[in-house]
Amino acid sequence: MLYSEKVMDHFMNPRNVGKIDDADGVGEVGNAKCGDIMKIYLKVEDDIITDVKFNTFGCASAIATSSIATEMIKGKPISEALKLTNKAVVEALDGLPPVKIHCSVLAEEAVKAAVADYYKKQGKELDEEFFSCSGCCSACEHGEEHTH
Amino acid sequence: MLYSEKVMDHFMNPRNVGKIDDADGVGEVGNAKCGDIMKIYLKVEDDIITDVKFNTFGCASAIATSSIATEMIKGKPISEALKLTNKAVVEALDGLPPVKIHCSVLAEEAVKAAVADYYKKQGKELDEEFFSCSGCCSACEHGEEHTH
Amino acid sequence: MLIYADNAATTAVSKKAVEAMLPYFTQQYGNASSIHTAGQMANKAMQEARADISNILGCEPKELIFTSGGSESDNQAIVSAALLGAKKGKKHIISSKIEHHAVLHVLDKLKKEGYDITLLDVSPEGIVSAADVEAAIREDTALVTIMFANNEIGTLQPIAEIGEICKKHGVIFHTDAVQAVGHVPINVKEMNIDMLSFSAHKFHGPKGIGGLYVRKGIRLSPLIEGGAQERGLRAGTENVAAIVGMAAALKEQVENMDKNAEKLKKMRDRLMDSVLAAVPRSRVNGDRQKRLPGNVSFCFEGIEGESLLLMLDSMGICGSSGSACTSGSLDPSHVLLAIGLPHEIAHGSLRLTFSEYNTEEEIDYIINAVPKVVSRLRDMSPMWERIVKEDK
Amino acid sequence: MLIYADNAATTAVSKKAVEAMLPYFTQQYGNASSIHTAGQMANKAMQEARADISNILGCEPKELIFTSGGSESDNQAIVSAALLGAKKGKKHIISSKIEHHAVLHVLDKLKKEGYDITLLDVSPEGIVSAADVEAAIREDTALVTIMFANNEIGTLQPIAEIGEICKKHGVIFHTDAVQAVGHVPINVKEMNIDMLSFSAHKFHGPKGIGGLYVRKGIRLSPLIEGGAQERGLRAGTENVAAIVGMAAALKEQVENMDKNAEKLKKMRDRLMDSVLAAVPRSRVNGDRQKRLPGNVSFCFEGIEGESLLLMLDSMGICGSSGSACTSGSLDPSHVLLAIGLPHEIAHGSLRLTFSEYNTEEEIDYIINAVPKVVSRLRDMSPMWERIVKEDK
Ligand SMILES: Cc1ncc(COP(=O)(O)O)c(C=O)c1O
Ligand SMILES: Cc1ncc(COP(=O)(O)O)c(C=O)c1O
Repeated sequence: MLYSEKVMDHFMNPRNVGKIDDADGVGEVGNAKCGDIMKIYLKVEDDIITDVKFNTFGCASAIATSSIATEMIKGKPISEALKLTNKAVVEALDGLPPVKIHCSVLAEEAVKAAVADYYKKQGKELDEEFFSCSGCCSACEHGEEHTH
Repeated sequence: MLYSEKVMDHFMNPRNVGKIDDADGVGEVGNAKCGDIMKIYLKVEDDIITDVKFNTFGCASAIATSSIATEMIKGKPISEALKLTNKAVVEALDGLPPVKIHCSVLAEEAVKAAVADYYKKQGKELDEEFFSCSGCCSACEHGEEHTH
Repeated sequence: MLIYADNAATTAVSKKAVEAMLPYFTQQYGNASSIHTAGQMANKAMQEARADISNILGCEPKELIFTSGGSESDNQAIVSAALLGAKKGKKHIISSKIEHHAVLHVLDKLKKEGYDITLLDVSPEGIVSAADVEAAIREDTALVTIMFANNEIGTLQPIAEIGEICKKHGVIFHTDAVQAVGHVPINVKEMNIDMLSFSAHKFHGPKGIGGLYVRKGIRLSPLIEGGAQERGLRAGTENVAAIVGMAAALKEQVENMDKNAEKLKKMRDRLMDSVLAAVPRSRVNGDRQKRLPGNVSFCFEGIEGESLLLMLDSMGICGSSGSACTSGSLDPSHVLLAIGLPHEIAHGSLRLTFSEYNTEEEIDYIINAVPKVVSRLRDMSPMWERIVKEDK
Repeated sequence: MLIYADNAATTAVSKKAVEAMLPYFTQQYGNASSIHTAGQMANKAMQEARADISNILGCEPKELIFTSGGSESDNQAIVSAALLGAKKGKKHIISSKIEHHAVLHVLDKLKKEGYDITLLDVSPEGIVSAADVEAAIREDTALVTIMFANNEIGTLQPIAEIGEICKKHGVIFHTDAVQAVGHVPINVKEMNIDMLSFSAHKFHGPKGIGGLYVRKGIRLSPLIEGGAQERGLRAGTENVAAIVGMAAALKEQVENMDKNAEKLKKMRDRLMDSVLAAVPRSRVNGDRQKRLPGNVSFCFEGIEGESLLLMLDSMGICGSSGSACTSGSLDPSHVLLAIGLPHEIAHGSLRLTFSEYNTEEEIDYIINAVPKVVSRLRDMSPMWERIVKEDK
């Protein structure tokens, strides 16, 4: 099969779909031209992510990676969310087809973008290295680096 | 089917197979290298071919053309035998596959060679044009001309 | 419930075709090039199939060779014409932006080898203009290759017109008719087609077999060298069972062409109308009239095709997004871009293609399912959110 | 009575292979590149077949692509290696005089394109010498291509030895194993084979399907361009039914290989001995031991092969003379000439090739028929007359 059962489960029954109107941080990465946009909403209390929601335009693996990424950071301290790697996302989904790896990169970056937004709103500084490019497909200039 | 019924009949039940020990004319054309040799024996009385036999080494159509050629000249005047064309042989057999046309040329030439031998034995002159090359396959120098 | 609505990708083999093939596996399995009875029986069956198919296409049996399918036929036709052209110093080829990859990739390769390739634009309805073809023809044009019917959006091209133009200018005309043969009337002589490629599995024949018609007088170059099969133009032991199956399928298909087309057009038009009515910001791709009877192609804004497909699949509907052959690629279909759709809309495409095996009940089910799935995906799409906002 | 003794030309499809194929015509007919359930079911079946076959050959599934048969595989392997060589300025290819036309004709073409081709002689027993291969290797050698087993005289070549030599010299080694796969043990890794071609219809699989093993690290060039099937190395909708049938046939064949070989060798040797004893001036072509279990090849002086074949056919025996693929040609087999036979003897060849479907009773019948037919033809052969005269 093209996708693992885990991917199909998170695609067909995505966790944490939705919006948070009074979110403490919102991150959006990707673009319509590339065929995937991920938007992540965070609610943070005492540096703990108490709630997280996502909205995604994209393929099944874009939706599944968004879903699992939100699960992986929910209830976790912000510092841990920042350590979320695309590799961890792929592993949690029991793998992704090679052409779909970029979705996991996107998920990682969506989380980071949301955290960055939170930091910004809080007036905090953040390590530059975490936030490079939005990671996309070959249509973006930086795309290639992210699609492994 | 590769061969017409007529060809198969003359191949499986060749007419006039054999030799004539006291033949009035014997003609042999073709060569072993090319994969076909035809040998025709004539018995002639008052310029009429009273008997004819053949021996052939070659493919089914070589045997069939020999067989039908002997039938076509048996009981005929020598002058008519000389007019036997490979086209007539092909027609009498309801056609031959293109790669096998050369067999009919061979049959025509075998008849002519036998007649030539008869003329020679009789001390008669014969028109040169009837007796050019033995007609064979591409392995012979003159082959190509005869395989149409 | 499993609804197969991906007949442009491939079709089920018809019962008649399977039955026609069966004896050639275990009984009449001789090599069609062998001179013994077993071989000649196979040969006879193959020659009958060749006669049947050439009869349907309107050509001579000698003008038809069998290949392993549409891709091979396209490759051999185009490479042969290119080689013929090069001999006369003609290295210009005209094609269109909506061809199948089996054409476009060969043209890419020829481009690298120094050929000059003109890829014509198409109208927003997905149709090549015959006038454009004529305007593009040059002194050094070796070949015009324009598909008969597009595999994604189903549009029918003005093949007879293009054929006439090519004839007038003395340019070889090849058409990739893989989607058309068995589905719409074709006569190569009347349409002035010089070369035509087709593939059995698109008309209820088996996969792995196809053909290439080549007008007498045009010299093909073999793509596969070896034995003297197909008069030296295509080596390889003849695939007799598949050839016989292909002929049986095509005969059946052509006998029922009008009846099937009528049925399919009704289903097609109802599906298009119903979905367009039920789903806002949806569109049909390709001309509504000049299209294959069984082809429906939508774009839905704000969602992406693969997730749409997989959700429909979970409801028992097998469709496709773009063409099956481009799966594995992240780019949206080159065909949808060629008809002028922006990337973001081209991503949201859905192709549903039907055969006479489909039923009106299946259409009902699809008409019900598609709007639901589109809604569900739009509900979680930040792009849809934006579109809605901008609308207000 | 119909005795099929032309299994080197093609074989009957086994019952198991037919049964394995059937569901893929009318039920699991999806396009293996489609992402919906129907497609993925077909894809899974194809991947299982790939795993089974690569397991049997001793390679990774990724090292195996499916093609339309032996000819296509040979063409693609050789052209690919030639292109790879050319990139490094290596344009020398080593092969043998007894290869199949699917190899020789590609080499002819490459020769015209400026490649330097060395065709090695073979021994009178029809075997290539590994030492000759090594001696022929040069700095600029791009490829060695030597067949595993000869299709006419059945001789087995020293493939493992040649593989080792090629490995030592860093030269790509391709083997046309069309006659060998399923009949003799093969392991591409142990034998240091870089590329291997095979064709299903030679081992009771269907016609029109085959494969090409290519060692990881060697870059194939597509022969057929188009869709991304077979990782972009071979375009065209995957022939799932045939692929599944091929795997089923090969598994069955390999499971019974030892048993079949034993049975066939017994039949083969008895037939050879009996005919040699009964027919004066007859000979067996090719090494008596190092040959395919099912291959018998005779030459009978003074007669010609086609008439021999057709007379045997009229008695219900299907055999061949030379190879099936050269039918239509008037030249005697290049293989028989290569083992040193003069033309006149090479013309009188008879190839009888068996599979485990043949019976000892059939061998009895053939042993009885062949001498009769030979006598009948010799009786009317002026060449035989001469031979007999010269003998006296
Ligand atoms: C040794 C050899 N190579 C290649 C081929 C070609 O295989 P196919 O006819 O399946 O293309 C054959 C059989 O015809 C063969 O015997
Ligand atoms: C228009 C068109 N051309 C060519 C092909 C290639 O045909 P095949 O997959 O049979 O090689 C296809 C289908 O895949 C097609 O739709």
